[in-house]
Amino acid sequence: MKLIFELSKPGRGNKVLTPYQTTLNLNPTAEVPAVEIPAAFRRSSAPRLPEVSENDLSRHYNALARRSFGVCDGFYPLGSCTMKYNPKINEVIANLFKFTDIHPLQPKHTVSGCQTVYALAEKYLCGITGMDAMTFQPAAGAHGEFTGILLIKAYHDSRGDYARKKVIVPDSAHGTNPATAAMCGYEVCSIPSTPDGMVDLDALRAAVGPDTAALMLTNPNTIGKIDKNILEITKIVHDAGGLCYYDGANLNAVMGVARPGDMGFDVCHLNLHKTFSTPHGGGGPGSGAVGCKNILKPFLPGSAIGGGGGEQSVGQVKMFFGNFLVVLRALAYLMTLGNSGVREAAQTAVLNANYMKAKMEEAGYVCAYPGICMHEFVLDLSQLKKETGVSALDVAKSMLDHGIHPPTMYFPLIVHEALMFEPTETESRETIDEACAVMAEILKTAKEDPEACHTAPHHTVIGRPDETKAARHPVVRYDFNS
Amino acid sequence: MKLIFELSKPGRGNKVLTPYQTTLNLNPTAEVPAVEIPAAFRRSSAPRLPEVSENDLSRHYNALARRSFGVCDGFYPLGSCTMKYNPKINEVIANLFKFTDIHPLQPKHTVSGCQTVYALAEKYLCGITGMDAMTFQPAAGAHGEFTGILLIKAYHDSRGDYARKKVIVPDSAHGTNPATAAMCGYEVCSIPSTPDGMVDLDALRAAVGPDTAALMLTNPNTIGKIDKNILEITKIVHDAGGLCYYDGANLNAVMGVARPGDMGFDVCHLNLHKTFSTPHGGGGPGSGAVGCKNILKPFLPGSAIGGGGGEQSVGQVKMFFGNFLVVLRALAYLMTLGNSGVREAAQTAVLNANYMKAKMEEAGYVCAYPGICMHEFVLDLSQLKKETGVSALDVAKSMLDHGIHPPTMYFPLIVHEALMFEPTETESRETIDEACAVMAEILKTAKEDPEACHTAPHHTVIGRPDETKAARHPVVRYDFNS
Amino acid sequence: MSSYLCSTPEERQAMLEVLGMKSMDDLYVDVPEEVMIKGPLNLPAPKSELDIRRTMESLAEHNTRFHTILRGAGAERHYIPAAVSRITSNEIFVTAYTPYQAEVSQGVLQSIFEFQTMMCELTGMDVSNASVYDGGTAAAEAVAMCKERKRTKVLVSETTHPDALAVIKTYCYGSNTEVITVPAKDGVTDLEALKSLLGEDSACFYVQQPNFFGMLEDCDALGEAVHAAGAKYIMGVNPATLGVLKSPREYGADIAVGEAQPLGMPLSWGGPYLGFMTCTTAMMRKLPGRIVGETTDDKGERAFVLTMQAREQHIRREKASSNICSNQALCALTASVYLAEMGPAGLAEVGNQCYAKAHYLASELCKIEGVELVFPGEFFHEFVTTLPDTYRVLCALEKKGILGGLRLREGVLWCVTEYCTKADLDEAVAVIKEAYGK
Amino acid sequence: MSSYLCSTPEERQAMLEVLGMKSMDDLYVDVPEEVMIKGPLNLPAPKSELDIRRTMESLAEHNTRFHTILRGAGAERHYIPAAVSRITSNEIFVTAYTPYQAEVSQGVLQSIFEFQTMMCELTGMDVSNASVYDGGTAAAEAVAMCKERKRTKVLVSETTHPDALAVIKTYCYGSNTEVITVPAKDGVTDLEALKSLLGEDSACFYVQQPNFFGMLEDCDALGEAVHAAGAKYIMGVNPATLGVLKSPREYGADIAVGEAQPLGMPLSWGGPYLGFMTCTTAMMRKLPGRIVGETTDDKGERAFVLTMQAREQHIRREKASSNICSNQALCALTASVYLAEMGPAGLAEVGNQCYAKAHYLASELCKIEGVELVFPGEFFHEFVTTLPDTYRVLCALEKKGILGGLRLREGVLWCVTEYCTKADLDEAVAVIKEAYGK
Repeated sequence: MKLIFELSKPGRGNKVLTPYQTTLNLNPTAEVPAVEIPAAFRRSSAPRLPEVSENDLSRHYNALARRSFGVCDGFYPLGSCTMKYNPKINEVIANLFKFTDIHPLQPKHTVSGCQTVYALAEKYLCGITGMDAMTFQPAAGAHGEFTGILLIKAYHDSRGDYARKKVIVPDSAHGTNPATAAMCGYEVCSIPSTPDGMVDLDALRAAVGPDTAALMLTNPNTIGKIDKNILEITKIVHDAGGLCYYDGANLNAVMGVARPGDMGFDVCHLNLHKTFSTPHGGGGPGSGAVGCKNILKPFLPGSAIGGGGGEQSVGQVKMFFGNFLVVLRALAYLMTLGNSGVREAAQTAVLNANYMKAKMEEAGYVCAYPGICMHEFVLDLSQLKKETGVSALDVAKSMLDHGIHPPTMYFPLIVHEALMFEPTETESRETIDEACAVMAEILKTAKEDPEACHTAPHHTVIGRPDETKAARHPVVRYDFNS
Repeated sequence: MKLIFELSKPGRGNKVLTPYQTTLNLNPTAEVPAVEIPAAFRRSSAPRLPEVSENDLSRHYNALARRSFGVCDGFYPLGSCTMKYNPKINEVIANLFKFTDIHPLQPKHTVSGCQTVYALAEKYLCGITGMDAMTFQPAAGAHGEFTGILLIKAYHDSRGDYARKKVIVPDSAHGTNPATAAMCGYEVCSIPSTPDGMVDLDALRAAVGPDTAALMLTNPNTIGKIDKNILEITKIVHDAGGLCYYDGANLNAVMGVARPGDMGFDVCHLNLHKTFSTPHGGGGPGSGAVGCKNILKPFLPGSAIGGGGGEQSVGQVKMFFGNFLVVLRALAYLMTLGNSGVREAAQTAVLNANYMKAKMEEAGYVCAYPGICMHEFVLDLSQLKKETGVSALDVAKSMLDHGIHPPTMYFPLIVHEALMFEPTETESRETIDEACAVMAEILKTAKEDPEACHTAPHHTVIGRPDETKAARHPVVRYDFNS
Repeated sequence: MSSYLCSTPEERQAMLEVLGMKSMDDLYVDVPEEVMIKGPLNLPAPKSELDIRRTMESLAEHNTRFHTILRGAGAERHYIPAAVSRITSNEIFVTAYTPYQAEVSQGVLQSIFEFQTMMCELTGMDVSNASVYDGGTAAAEAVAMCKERKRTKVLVSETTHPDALAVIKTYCYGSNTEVITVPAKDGVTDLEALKSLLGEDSACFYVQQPNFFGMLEDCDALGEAVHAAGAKYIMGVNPATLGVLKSPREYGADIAVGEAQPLGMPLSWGGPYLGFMTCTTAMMRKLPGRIVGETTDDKGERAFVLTMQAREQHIRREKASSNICSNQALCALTASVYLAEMGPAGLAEVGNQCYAKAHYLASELCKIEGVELVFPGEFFHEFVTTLPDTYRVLCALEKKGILGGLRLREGVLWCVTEYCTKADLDEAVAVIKEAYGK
Repeated sequence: MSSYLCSTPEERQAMLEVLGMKSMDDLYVDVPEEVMIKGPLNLPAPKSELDIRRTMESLAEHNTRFHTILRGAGAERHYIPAAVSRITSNEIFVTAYTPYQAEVSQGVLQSIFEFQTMMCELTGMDVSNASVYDGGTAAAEAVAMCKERKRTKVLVSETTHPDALAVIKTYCYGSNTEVITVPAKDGVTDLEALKSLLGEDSACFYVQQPNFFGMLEDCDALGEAVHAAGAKYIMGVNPATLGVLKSPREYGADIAVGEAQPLGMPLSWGGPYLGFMTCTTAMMRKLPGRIVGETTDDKGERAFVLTMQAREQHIRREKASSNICSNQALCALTASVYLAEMGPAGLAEVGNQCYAKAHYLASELCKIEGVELVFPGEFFHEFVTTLPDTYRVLCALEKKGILGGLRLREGVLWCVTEYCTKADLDEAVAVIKEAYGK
């Protein structure tokens, strides 16, 4: 389809504002007097923004929507992303004018509604995580990680403990963990996992020392397993003088069941847009709220202009107070679930994952790790690839023709030909059964007609794109001369 | 796809309301005491409404939307329906709580905003139609016709002129005109059109008499022609003691250019959902506002409970005061267009129709009537059908595969194999050019491969449905035992 | 500034040239000079979107929004689930037209088919149309369905909503049909009076359940009497009650109609609302308006179409049973989404809460000296009380943001829905007590 | 009551049975007993949707919505066209995730590609990423792009928004980078001071145009000085001004960043907003975050994909240039729809109106005794004045529903946008005069 620039025609003008000169001409006292912007500051030519009628605008974006896929379009078992249903009531609330039309620098007594939203969200999320305090400034998960590790850095620095230069990260971790550690000036120390995907305690013991700033851990981890030795792990780190960072990416499996704070973690981030059901918006906005124990509380960030940071504050990671409307949605979600619902959601997420895993094994797929999984599980398709040439990518692309969003591909890195499924608690048994039937059919096709899988998808608006070409010869904006 | 009843599972319960018994059990003073509905009035079994999760609900309706076609999906030149762009600002305004959450029987001083909306809409629409007063009670075009003819009836009755039993309707009229006349207890007198689609003056002169209650006329008429003799026509009727009813279906061609009131009409209805751009909503709600001259004003309807009707009022055609939110949108539209925009819209609608007509003729199609058209035009495909067997229906169905909504088929009845196009003013030249290119391609296919047209559409979610089967063996509700 | 045109003046000039024309005026050569508007149109100058927004918001500010509404009388504030507005505001549903082209309109058609089914389930009937304008027009169209050659008189209970009664009468004025009002006794239809008015020329009898005063009618007895006289029995029902109350079918009705505004539609100063009409199979071919039916496509797949169009005006013209040629599809969609979101348990909860809360308010009000129920029978969620010094009390409520009951000749008509909390009701009672100086 | 689950307790029990389990607890056998939560969770009981709606509406009522807002300082009330909210609330856009699967995500990908193009057009740059969290983080990430082995010191003008400066400093704390603040003179960056601070170890210089005080900086001279020292030149710009003001490219910037909240995003007590980052082709491979590129599919048709992922954390891990792995796609869509709806003429009108109205307010305010501009140079739509008795005057404005300027050390910072009418400004001035007893 056309780009919006290709729909543009000069002179299809602005209808939103009355040209101020027009009013001035008609009625000089109705409008402020004209003032010329000094030539030295004026731009020489107008930006080539589209000039389209509202009808064409509307059709353009409706067509783009039809060429997209949301949770509202079908099953979206994208591992590690927790694509649960996003309640509509939360959207309605987040659109109330008395939340949307509030300036961040209004006097405090005129924003007590907003402040109560943060206070309640902090209280409930501390209840769920076992932390003592929370900041909502970070805008996303990785941003929360960054904030959390900065808190740890500020803590060590405040004690003059400058020797702690290393952050320990298991090899199964999300790429953001080592990237975050590096951004915070730390050296990354990667430790291997045991064959069943747990932290190798001996390796951990060998790794820790007076240079250990922190351990970053996802629990349940990225292969969907909870680490049985979690208390031992955090103890080893603490004994060495390090702090423990909990990556909240997988909290959906254990919220209301077990708390990071009780596992020995000192700080954690939460992805409100995953676990607490605020919509993903095609990649954002989210919220990477960070909770911490009292020892780290003095270092929480604030806003230079809006206030909030203490004397030992690590500073500020975002303008103002974070993504308020996202936190608001999460609070509405928390209130809806309440004390019983939070646990029920986690349990059902885990139940759905185990049920789907069992069905997949029944269908002939091989899981990377045996036993009970948490809220997600990983298929290992290396055997299939060896036998038929059909890869994890081919299987994923084949799913597209069945209206199911593929799982996360090729992650975690420690599993080859990985497909990671996370059905979430908001899917019904029927949906899972239907997806497993589709997967069984694809497996059959892979064995009987591998070419059909190699060339999939066949019924989408485009076929497989040439990613190499895109990377080698980047075309990253429209060329008006084309 | 599945029906929503097929997604239902018992026990997927209500989440909207806290079961009142639950609150009562937890905290007896927080809730009103339980009262049993007497058994004699209680139903024996629950209605089999769907029991679905909100996730499934959301997906269901999103899938239904994807299987529908709106103006936002593409060109929609459905003749006689004026499918123009529906501005988004009007939707935003119609969703303000202080318009939506207002009870119709609130004290007058608490609804002065609503009353002003009606007063302004009346003023502006009287300015456009040349009428003296207006009622917004009718909910749709046909409903407005009914109201308008009732006004005429009440007028004659008020004068004791009970002999006027006939309503004259040209053979080119919409079916609603004769149906309305019949609903009002009138005998319908159909008069033929001249070969160029005008009212046959001689036939009209012959038809009028002391039994003439009214003439119902659409002008421009249903073949898209303005009647040159309009002043003569209304004079003939008036001279015979009848009144003249203007069917506002085609007002979009002449608004701001010429006024029904000045043409000699005594009463008219307006389709606010066509001419004044309120959305069609898949068939409703609309608004069939009726304007009239002073002589008919005493007969305008009111609300028995809400007031508004005068002593000679014809009564009431709908509860309360009509479709307020629709009138509100139309008012916003009128204010946006303003004095210059109304005329510009009409002119451009006529320009687009003539341009498209010329392009269609160039492509080899035959127009039913030569010369300048107003805002719509009619193709006559009888020659094509004779030559190739491809019918107007086949051509229309072929258009579906190109993402264009077909025009109105087989109307007006006086043209065989008619296709009636109304591009409206909110389409660009490019859109019209593209549609004409599609039509040229279809004509080529019709001649080279008629079978491809007979079996079209080929790329829609269903093929041609069996309408005969549907009518002969009506299945008009879901069978829970199926 | 814009009239939402897609083309610029230059483009339009170019298109005129293609037509061999010089100006827009050339398009109107067929319009008699005498009727051409000469001067500028009597409308204000065009406004920008920002101006419109500010103008309209300021108009809205001239309305009072009540936080508690205890007034019904045909328009009720029920809670509207978020799913309803979010789903029905989808631009595709909003901007589509009547689904004439089934192949690209399966979504709209299916949604209407589902609506028809839900209405049949609520009422217990066999067939539903795709909706009509509102409860009043539904009643009037139902009456029109019943007329037969020798049965031309229409009986309507006096306990009917005054607007619905007026609409019936106006429609009947059009068709020259006599309407006879059946008197009420103790706030319900007088059965004996009905029996005496019924005869061989009676086409039908219309009664509302609960009736305008909120009272529950003895619809079994009424129906028996009507059928004994060979007439048709039409019931007007409130769908918000049908999660718990007997269905019209259980009462023996031939046609059930009603106002579906309580199913997810905002008050909106009276509209748009939604009329529904259902009937028995026997009357199916007389049902006016659009109907969607299930069939199969050319590959045998399930498909939906507009059906039984032989009844309709565009084919039958003056022989059509009605001139209705549009339905309230978007409102019908609203009702469907509402019902699907609530489910049977949710709808029953609405009914139970309306009932319990209304009875609580009634009993609290009646503790006030001078306030008592006007009618002795059973009521559902509306009821009429005496209210000394009515005007002053209603003003006192208004000042506190409470819209009190509606003043009628018979007393004050109160309405309570599930939207009200006990605290809201207690507040209202306290304000009234204060107004009386207690 | 619901936790939005799709399955009933019975269904869940049946699924447990398939797994050979008895209860949900069996799923958690691997969780050490010591960390299992024993009692009930410290949260209130579940609430129904109606309860949530009422609770949240009551919280909202505790906020004050001002009808006139004369405060900016990084968050501005511009008019948001209706098309923006209606289009971006489409559930498909709202609930989609990062477009990993290009074949079913062309819509999201294309919308981002279009956003990138628009941002390049506004700033005059060659490349844009798919957005970052906000203007502050965009500035901090831009700074991070400039560090080289021997160029490690970061210079930031003192006229930068305090929050943006704080974010830059915090990010630099993480990476152990030194930040040097370049002092201001007369409300703009002191060029001579900048020159004296620049050196061979300077990585970059960051300046905001218009700056925090609303002043227009001499960005040509600043840029020349920066480039003369071999450092990178980063400009922070307000996109609402770029319909009329010189683009960063025209000033010679290497990187342009900014806060795009003014492009259709509501104030929302500070977020979500939208950061943008554009740069020259030379710096493309250092640009962090997601980028969408154009390519072809297996049939040669135009297609869009996430590209240049080799820079990203999920491949590079600790060698990635940043840990950003999500963008603000829905906010970027918002900005795109806003810009497409406004077009170049509309955006220029925004700029011109902001400028003229701000200058009008400034001149009217300065007619009041004791009120005068604090800085002598050119300003755009924000400006700092003295305001005797500041607290009392701001309170007087607040009582009339007007949010006055922001109190700073330097004076009071006012902001005027196209949203304000002349009448709004006149009202504010009148209130202030009244407060002074004039």
